[in-house]
Amino acid sequence: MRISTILYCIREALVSILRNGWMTVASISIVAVSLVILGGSVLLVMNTGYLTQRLESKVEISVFLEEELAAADVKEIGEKIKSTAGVAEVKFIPKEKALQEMKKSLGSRAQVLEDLEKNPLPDAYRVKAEDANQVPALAGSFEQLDGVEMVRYGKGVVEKLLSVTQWLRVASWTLMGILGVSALFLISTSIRMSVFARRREISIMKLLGATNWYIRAPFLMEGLIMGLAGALLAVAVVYLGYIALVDKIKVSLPFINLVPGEEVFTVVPGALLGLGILIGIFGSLISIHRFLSDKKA
Amino acid sequence: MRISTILYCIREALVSILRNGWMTVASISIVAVSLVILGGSVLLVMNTGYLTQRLESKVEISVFLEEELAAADVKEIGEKIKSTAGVAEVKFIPKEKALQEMKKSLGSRAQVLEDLEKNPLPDAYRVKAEDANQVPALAGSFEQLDGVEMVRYGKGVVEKLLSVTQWLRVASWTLMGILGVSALFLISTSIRMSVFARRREISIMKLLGATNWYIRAPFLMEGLIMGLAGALLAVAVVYLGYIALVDKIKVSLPFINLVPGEEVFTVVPGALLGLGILIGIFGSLISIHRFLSDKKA
Amino acid sequence: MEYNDSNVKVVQHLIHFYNVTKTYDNGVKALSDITLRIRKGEFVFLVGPSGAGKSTLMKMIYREELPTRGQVMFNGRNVVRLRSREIPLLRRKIGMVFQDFRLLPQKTVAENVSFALEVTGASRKYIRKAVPLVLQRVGMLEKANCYPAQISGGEQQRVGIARAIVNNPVLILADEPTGNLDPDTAKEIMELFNVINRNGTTIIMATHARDIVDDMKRRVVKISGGRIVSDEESGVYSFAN
Amino acid sequence: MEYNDSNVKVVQHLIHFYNVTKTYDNGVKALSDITLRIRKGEFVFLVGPSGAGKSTLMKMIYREELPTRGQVMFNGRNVVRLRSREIPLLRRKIGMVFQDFRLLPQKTVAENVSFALEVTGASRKYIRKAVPLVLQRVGMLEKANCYPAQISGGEQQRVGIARAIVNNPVLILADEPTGNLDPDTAKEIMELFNVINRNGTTIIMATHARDIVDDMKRRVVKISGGRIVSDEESGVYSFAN
Ligand SMILES: Nc1ncnc2c1ncn2[C@@H]1O[C@H](COP(=O)(O)OP(=O)(O)OP(=O)(O)O)[C@@H](O)[C@H]1O
Ligand SMILES: Nc1ncnc2c1ncn2[C@@H]1O[C@H](COP(=O)(O)OP(=O)(O)OP(=O)(O)O)[C@@H](O)[C@H]1O
Ligand SMILES: [Mg+2]
Ligand SMILES: [Mg+2]
Repeated sequence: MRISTILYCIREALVSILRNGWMTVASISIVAVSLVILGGSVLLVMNTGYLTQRLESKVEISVFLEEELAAADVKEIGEKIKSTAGVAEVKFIPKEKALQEMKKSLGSRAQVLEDLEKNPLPDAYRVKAEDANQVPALAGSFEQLDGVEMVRYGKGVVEKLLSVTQWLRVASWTLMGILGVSALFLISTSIRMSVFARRREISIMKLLGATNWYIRAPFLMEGLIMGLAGALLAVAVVYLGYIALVDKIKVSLPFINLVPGEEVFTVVPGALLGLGILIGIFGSLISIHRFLSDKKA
Repeated sequence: MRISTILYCIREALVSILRNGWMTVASISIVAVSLVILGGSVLLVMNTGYLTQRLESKVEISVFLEEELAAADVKEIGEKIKSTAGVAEVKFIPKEKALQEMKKSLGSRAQVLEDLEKNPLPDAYRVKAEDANQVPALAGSFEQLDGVEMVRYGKGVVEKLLSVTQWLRVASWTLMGILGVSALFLISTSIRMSVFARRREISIMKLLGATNWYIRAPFLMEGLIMGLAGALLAVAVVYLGYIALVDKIKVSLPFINLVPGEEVFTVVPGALLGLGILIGIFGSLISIHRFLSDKKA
Repeated sequence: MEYNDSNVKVVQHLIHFYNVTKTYDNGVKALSDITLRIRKGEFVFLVGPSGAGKSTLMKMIYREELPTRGQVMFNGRNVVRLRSREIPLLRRKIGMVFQDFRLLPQKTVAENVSFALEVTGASRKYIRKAVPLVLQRVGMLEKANCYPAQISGGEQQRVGIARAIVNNPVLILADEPTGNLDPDTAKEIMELFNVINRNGTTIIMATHARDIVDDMKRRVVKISGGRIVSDEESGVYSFAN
Repeated sequence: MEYNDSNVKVVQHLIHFYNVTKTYDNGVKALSDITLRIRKGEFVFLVGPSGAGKSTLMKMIYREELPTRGQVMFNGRNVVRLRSREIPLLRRKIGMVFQDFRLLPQKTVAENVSFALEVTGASRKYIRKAVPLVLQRVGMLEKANCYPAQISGGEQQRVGIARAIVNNPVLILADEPTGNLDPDTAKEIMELFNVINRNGTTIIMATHARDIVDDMKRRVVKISGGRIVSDEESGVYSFAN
């Protein structure tokens, strides 16, 4: 492509954008709104992931050991647990510490434990899993280990928590899928409409001997510029909106942890801009196609 | 309005819908897609509410009583707790039952408790609050009661749970708000575009002596029909999609409880249809306005 | 409010331009200080070079454009001062043949003509009778169900004429109504206009067709550069300025 | 592939219609078995009643419509068999004046004319020189920066003429190019066409203007009902069928 052709494209596209006035505004806004929706749903997915991961990381397995094990055996069991795939963290809780904790939790009723001749509680390991879903399986495998008396984890709690986080994941991904497809559809439809409004112009250009590419190029450039403009707008809205949300939540709901802004904005703007440009170009390409058909002419 | 005028409107609208071919299809799809998004987000809000309510209803307060209280006193405290505003359910747990539960939870280690001369555990009431947010306040007020030794509730757990459910509520409502506004914007823009594509027609009609209402009426009817068609489509998609989702989740994630289909579909379809029609009518009204202006003519 | 015909009695002229000047938004002065009277029942040719202001003058009458200065009276009413809702009533009294036809592209030939009647609130029954009749008169009955894009330029022009005359207007404004017609068809159309004019309808026709103007021997108003340069009863199309 | 001019040498006729029939989608037979030859450098008037098929015949040459049966040769190439990408090259050799002008509404007068040159890949420098010159020739230089909606019917027609002649086409197809022009302006345009024709450009002009046809004394092809009913060198516009 010669430089003059590229300049022609850019000039024609800019002129057309200016002269088409509110049609341009409408198209850009549709791109922007759609991408804001999409960007918002991406943020939702990211935050849901973040939140559920943090919640799930709290789930622990308690592995109680048999009484009167040799210190070496205790250590060996600890090594075995550590080396099991899916284990994130292991902490040894000697029975003395366990008793102390029990006394604490019983409060003023604790003196009942003073009567005991010997500590009835066992040594234990507290294990964190990498993934909450693995907890039941891990617990099962620890139960098989020699020297392990009993394995416990908050059975009901884990399942409940998993049900919440699962639901969150399913819902947020589904939503993002639907919104993504809708955004693509809305943008390409709006571009089709703006091309449709100019079908007569296109047919006249063809009659004057313009090649399909000559007609298409300014439309492509126009689509690109409008896609870019819409995406920039969307990025700005999503960015400012998210920053504001994070700030607001930090004050009013301090226990909710959102993905920090910097982390979000390493990927999201690039993705939205890329998507806006692609949609602009392909939207124009596809919509102009039918008006360039040579079937009749 | 005379019947002939109404018939004229309907006839013109139908003819125009048929003859405008894909422009009609585009507008209807945009209405449908936007309403599906909106309907989906309403379902999200409903399910989130349902889920969080069910989770929060699990939060309990344990009220431990002082030792050796007279049965009458125990009963009186129970009455007082029951009559406190915000209490949903009260259950008495005598100390024998508490000991049994403790034994159960200690498993094979339980024989340590056999050595005890007397039951060291207190009688207790387990209280469910109407609203999880009230739990800390209720706990505080129970602590003041005569004869109450100690009040406990899963302090960390409640706050964690509340953080999740709060976040869910905020997120789903925010999302619905954004999507609602976007849907309105998208639909009215698409109607404006279709009117814009026919602005020459409108100006010719005006020159032939058609009153503004005469020109407007078929457009309104068209908007109404397209809004209705889009809304019907959206209701069908949302309905079938939701039924399918509920079925699928029942099988694969049985612990997740969704709002049953019948309950959802007492409100949602009506709302979507109404919204579709309103948007169709007002979208047309507003967009046609500028082309009817008498400034010049 | 009904557009009031009773004022007509006190008025001698159907149309009266008082010192009308029209300057378009881009600064082009299309009409300069035009004063012109046309009686009821007259047949007036508007001639003049391309860009003289003929179409603009007509647009003043049916209020497609407003004058920059001056007043335009039609049927005893000041067109410039009409309220928005009175404009449609004004236009229904005037049959217009546009230079660029302005047919509704989404309606068939018959529907285009019907529309001008429907707008006035005519009954379905009347419309069904009147439309084929008027299409017959301009020789377009055969093409009644074609869309504008499916007929030739001259045919479109005749549909425009049929639409203008179908509701028996008080005034016909015809902007080069024979520009796309062959001499034979043009002659038939002029005969049609003659008949309509004899029945009392005032006709103003902008044209470049010398033959027609010279044949008809009617009043000829010549415009050039936005000014009336001659106005003769029973005139001819003159080459000289 | 370049559209190949070297074939021209073996061809006597610029345009050759072999038994061309055109039936539109709605069943209207616009052309019936037309056979017609036009030599390079000829000036041919196409006359005939409204709806005779003049515009349709022209549309066959630049391939706006395809014939239902028969072949159309232009410059030694079969227009019917052209591949998609060859069509623009064909059209750039032909200057067309459309009956309905077909100006690009979003471009100014000057831009409309430039566009026909830009399409052929002309240099910016050449365009800047050529456009004002051709606008001058049709008397539209003053309105160079107006949009089509801002100029009169006759002015639009002249812009259409300027656009058709600006890239020195091999053939000019002019569909009633003087329908909206006053006799003086029409005469100037005809003189312009004469000059262009003398420089070797073939011109085919559909018209209803009897004066012009009779004045010019060129070949006159008369069409009626889709058939050629007469074809005379140095003919006149005759009323008789
Ligand atoms: N909408 C407009 N905006 C600006 N200028 C205009 C507009 N319409 C017409 N003009 C200019 O006003 C002048 C008169 O135009 P008008 O259409 O009245 O001419 P006309 O006599 O009808 O010409 P023709 O015979 O070519 O139709 C011309 O110079 C034209 O360029
Ligand atoms: N796109 C179309 N579809 C169907 N019929 C058409 C179409 N275009 C033209 N016709 C018909 O074909 C016939 C010839 O039309 P054409 O436009 O060639 O006439 P013309 O000689 O140019 O007439 P005019 O002098 O009025 O412009 C007419 O009967 C017309 O109604
Ligand atoms: Mg005019
Ligand atoms: Mg024609």
